[in-house]
Amino acid sequence: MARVIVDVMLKPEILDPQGQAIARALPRLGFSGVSEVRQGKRFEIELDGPADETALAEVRKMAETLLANTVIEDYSVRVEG
Amino acid sequence: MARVIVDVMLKPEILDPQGQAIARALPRLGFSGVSEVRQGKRFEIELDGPADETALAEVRKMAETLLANTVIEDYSVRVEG
Amino acid sequence: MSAARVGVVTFPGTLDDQDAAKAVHLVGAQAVPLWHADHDLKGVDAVFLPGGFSYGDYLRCGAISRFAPLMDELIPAARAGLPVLGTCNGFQILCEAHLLPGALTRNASLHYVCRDQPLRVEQNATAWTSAFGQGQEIVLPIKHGEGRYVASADTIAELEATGRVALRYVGNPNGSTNDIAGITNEAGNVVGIMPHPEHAVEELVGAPSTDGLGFFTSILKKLVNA
Amino acid sequence: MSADSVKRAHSTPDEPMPFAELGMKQDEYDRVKEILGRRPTGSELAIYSVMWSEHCSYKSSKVHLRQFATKAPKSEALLVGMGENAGVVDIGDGWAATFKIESHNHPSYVEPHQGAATGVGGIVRDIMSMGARPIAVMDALRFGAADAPDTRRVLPGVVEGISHYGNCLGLPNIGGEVVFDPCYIGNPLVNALCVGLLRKDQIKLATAPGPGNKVVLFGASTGPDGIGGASVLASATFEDESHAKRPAVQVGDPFMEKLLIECCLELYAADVVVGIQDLGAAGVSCATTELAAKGTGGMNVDLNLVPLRDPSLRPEEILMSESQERMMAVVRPEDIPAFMAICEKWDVPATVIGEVTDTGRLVMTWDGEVIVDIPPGTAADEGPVYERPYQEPAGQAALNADTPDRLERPADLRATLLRLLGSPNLAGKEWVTSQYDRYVRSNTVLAQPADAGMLRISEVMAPVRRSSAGESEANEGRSGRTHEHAEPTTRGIALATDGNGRYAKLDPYAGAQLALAEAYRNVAVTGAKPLAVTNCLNFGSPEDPEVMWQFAEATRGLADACRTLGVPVTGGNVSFYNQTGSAAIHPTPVVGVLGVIDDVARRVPSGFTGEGLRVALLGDTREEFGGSEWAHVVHGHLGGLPPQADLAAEQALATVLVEAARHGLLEGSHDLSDGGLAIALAEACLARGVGATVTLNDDPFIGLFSESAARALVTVRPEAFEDFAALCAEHEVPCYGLGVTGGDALVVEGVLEVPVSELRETHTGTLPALFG
Ligand SMILES: Nc1ncnc2c1ncn2[C@@H]1O[C@H](COP(=O)(O)OP(=O)(O)O)[C@@H](O)[C@H]1O
Ligand SMILES: [Mg+2]
Repeated sequence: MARVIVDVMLKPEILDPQGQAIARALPRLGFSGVSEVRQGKRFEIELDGPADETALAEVRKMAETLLANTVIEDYSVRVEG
Repeated sequence: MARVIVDVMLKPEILDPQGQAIARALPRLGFSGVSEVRQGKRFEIELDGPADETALAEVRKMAETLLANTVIEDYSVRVEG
Repeated sequence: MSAARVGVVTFPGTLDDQDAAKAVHLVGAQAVPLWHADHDLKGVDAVFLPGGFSYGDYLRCGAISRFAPLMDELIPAARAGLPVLGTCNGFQILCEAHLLPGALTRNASLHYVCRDQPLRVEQNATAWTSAFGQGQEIVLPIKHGEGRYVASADTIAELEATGRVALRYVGNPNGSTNDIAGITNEAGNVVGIMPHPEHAVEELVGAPSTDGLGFFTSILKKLVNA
Repeated sequence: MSADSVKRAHSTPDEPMPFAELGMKQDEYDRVKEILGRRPTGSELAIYSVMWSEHCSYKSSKVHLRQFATKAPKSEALLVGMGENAGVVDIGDGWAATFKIESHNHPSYVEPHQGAATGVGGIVRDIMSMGARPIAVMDALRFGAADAPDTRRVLPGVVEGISHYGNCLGLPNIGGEVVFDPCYIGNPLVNALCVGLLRKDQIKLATAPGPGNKVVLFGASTGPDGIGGASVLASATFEDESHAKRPAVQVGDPFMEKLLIECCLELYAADVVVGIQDLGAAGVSCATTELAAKGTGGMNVDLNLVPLRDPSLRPEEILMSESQERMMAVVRPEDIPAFMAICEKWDVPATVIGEVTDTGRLVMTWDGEVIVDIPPGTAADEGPVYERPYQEPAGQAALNADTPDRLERPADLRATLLRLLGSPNLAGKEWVTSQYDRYVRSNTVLAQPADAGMLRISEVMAPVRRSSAGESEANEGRSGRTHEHAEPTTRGIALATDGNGRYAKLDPYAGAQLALAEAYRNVAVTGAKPLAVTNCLNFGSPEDPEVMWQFAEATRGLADACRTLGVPVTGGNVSFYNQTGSAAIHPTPVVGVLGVIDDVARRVPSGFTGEGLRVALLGDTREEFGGSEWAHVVHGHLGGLPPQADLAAEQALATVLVEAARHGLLEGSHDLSDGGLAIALAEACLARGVGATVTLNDDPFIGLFSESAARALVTVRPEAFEDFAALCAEHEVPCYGLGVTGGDALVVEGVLEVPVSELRETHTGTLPALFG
């Protein structure tokens, strides 16, 4: 049993209105010193078996085909630890 | 300039319908060996200054009051590196 | 002559399938229900991918539906020329399936928006828009939270240069690049639009317009003349 | 670890049980012991404590709610009355409608998005459990002051929750209310209404007849949702720390609910359901006790078979869990394969967890031991009934004596009009309503900003009966048949909800009547004939005699008015304890009225539809400013008495409006309510951007801003005016010609003139400025 994390973020050139809305709200809430916020997704994937290379390759395929839309998003896969 | 990451996940006892729907879809798409998927949010926060303790304390407050809904979500803050 | 047969797809969470079937019926064509889990297009002459929240729109709109068994049949058929119209969630599925370029993302306002939306028909040389005049202004309802069309700059430039923007918002409701509300593939048989023509086909109900009928009469004309 | 069993309860008769922590009183606990002849097990205590809670047993309200039945007017339309999941009314041509409104107030305060979302989910399942297809929702909302920081937290979340859940189910939102008042800060009201459609002969009831029939739990799995109470039990009984932290918040999965809707309709069509019950508050406890009590009287359930999201759940917690999107059905053994096949088609998990018996006992086991053995009716129907003391509030007389007479009248009526039109309660609600899908299912005839929502009745909306081939329409996808297109009928239903907490605070009896009168009038102005009533009674603590007085007065007023107007109450919901400390909300009875129209082509829009139409005011205007928007907005004043509730006048007005619509005499018709004639005129202009010029004969301030009830603003083609006036005369409804439509301004001769564009700016700007 292992946990693999997949992070998915919009590509830098794609507008992120959620991140922008947060960045705009921060000064109103008294937070200063933040130049940009971007919001993405985080997936926690519990594997039945160990996070060996075969399993990670599977998760990468999953990220590439399902978890991220590579037209607009980048992803990264890592084992939690 | 530093980047801080805030991960926000539903608390373990809270239903995550998104994660469930993804987990149910996986076998149909030919992915096996996944026992659970949970989906959360990932925020990338660019600071004007360094990610020192004061700045991190600010980000933690931001996570507590704005980025996470602590009624149903947990968060964690870390400096990217 | 037997009536033109338009398939209407139902995924788990599809909402506008009955509405689309009603609209198909209204113009005198036959609506054939297609089920997501079947590897069977039932020999239909055209396919309508309706709106809704297929798979709850979880993960990303259309991301899970795109892998349905029915899509295994639909994707090659569409590439081979089968007319397909995707509206709203249907448009999102067509993009996820790479039958159309680009993607639909969260509205710039961050709010779901339901309103009667003025639009301009930018390309009437497609299977689904021939009943309109080029440049004709129409009103159709929109209702979506993720309708902001985005694509790479190259893709946008190509769509514009080759006349593949089918429908444009008059007054941008969601932040779409170049006010794009709908696009077509190169061949003009696959069209994806965010608005809902099926809700604008009768005087008494739905939006205060019947401009949606044009999409259904367009396909009927094409099929009957074929 | 084994659970507290019946055997153990016998052998440890004096073991203290945490009944008080579960909100149970000593005498209630004693009564449980008396019923069982021993101490209850932990699981039994879980069942009794939730079933006898205020929320499930209506113990404080029951004695008052009875009036809705005892005073109910004779109505041939009523097919199923109070007491079922929802009432059912005959709407003609073999069709029936079922509708109900329910509160989800407190959860929406704690977590606005999920609280409101699961409120919609819950009421939709109630409607499904009657055998109907849900066809629309509405939402009546109350928030604290519009500019209060907490309102900025609560309102957007609530609206998003309703929007997300309702839109995702494919249910058009056809109306509702958004009202702000400081009294709701800390206690927002989220009342959700759902209406469903079915054939008259297809009504399903919550019952479990037939020993040997299987009990099936289907839908979402059971998790630790909303079981704060049960955790007390699990940890108190077993000293198990891990159960101390359980979420009070329930999270909804609208996708699962959409699958449940389609799945249930296909199950009904295949005729494989004997009885059915949704799982709402009190979850499995409620479903099993109620199904068993109404059936042959007995049921065996193996709780180990309940599919769990969290395997650490204890039986007490399973019994109390409020996990959403679950249903329970009673199914003949031979139908189980067909039942399961349909569930599988829709990806809906389903599990047989027990069986109906004729023992008269509800018996549950856990790890092979009997942990529940009770007569189910004692939990479901024989809960405590309280005659709570009530007494007129100490300040009531002073409140009524403090009339608006002392308030300074405005010199500038134009400014007053604009001030009111832009005030949060009267401003346009598009910021809210544009987040709701009002078109899905393609039968919406009227939605915002109409006075009432209206739906065309259409064949494909209802569950389809089993065809001769034994196959339902929903199966077509597999069988390759085509969509059947029975043409839509011309018939329609209209629905409106209303309620004015300020009126009810000044006089709860009249306030409840005025709420009914307004909803009734809102239905009638569209041309539909009011038929039946649902209601959601939002009040403070019933343990406060002054609140209880408000409740007693309001129920009495509503029951009397229903009798007078000839519209029976078919169901509803009571929400008590809407208070912070000793400060209760204004008593807020929210009333929903359902009406029918034979031909939706005859529906009447609310605004000015064109130039050159005669504008007339129906009904009499008195000087009535108690509880008015003017007093509230301009003076922050609440005192005196609310407008008079003249039910005979309401009835005559409705008769005229419905008759006139039927004969095609009306071009437009809009009810007068908050803000009076001034606001009605402005709204009528805004509908299509058509202005009007009118003349008022008497004091223009009273004429424009008084809130006298039983009035409507109508437009009539000049050539039809004589016929229309004659109809009014026949029914003794006063009809005053005011002027004529046209131009691009609202002109009150000699009083004010405002361009429609300025009205629009004022009306539309407020909520976006407040909420982004
Ligand atoms: N929360 C809501 N949900 C849906 N519709 C709403 C809501 N609030 C207001 N509306 C709609 O907006 C319109 C205007 O509301 P309102 O000004 O309160 O009407 P009225 O004064 O006739 O009661 C009506 O059609 C009403 O149904
Ligand atoms: Mg009204």
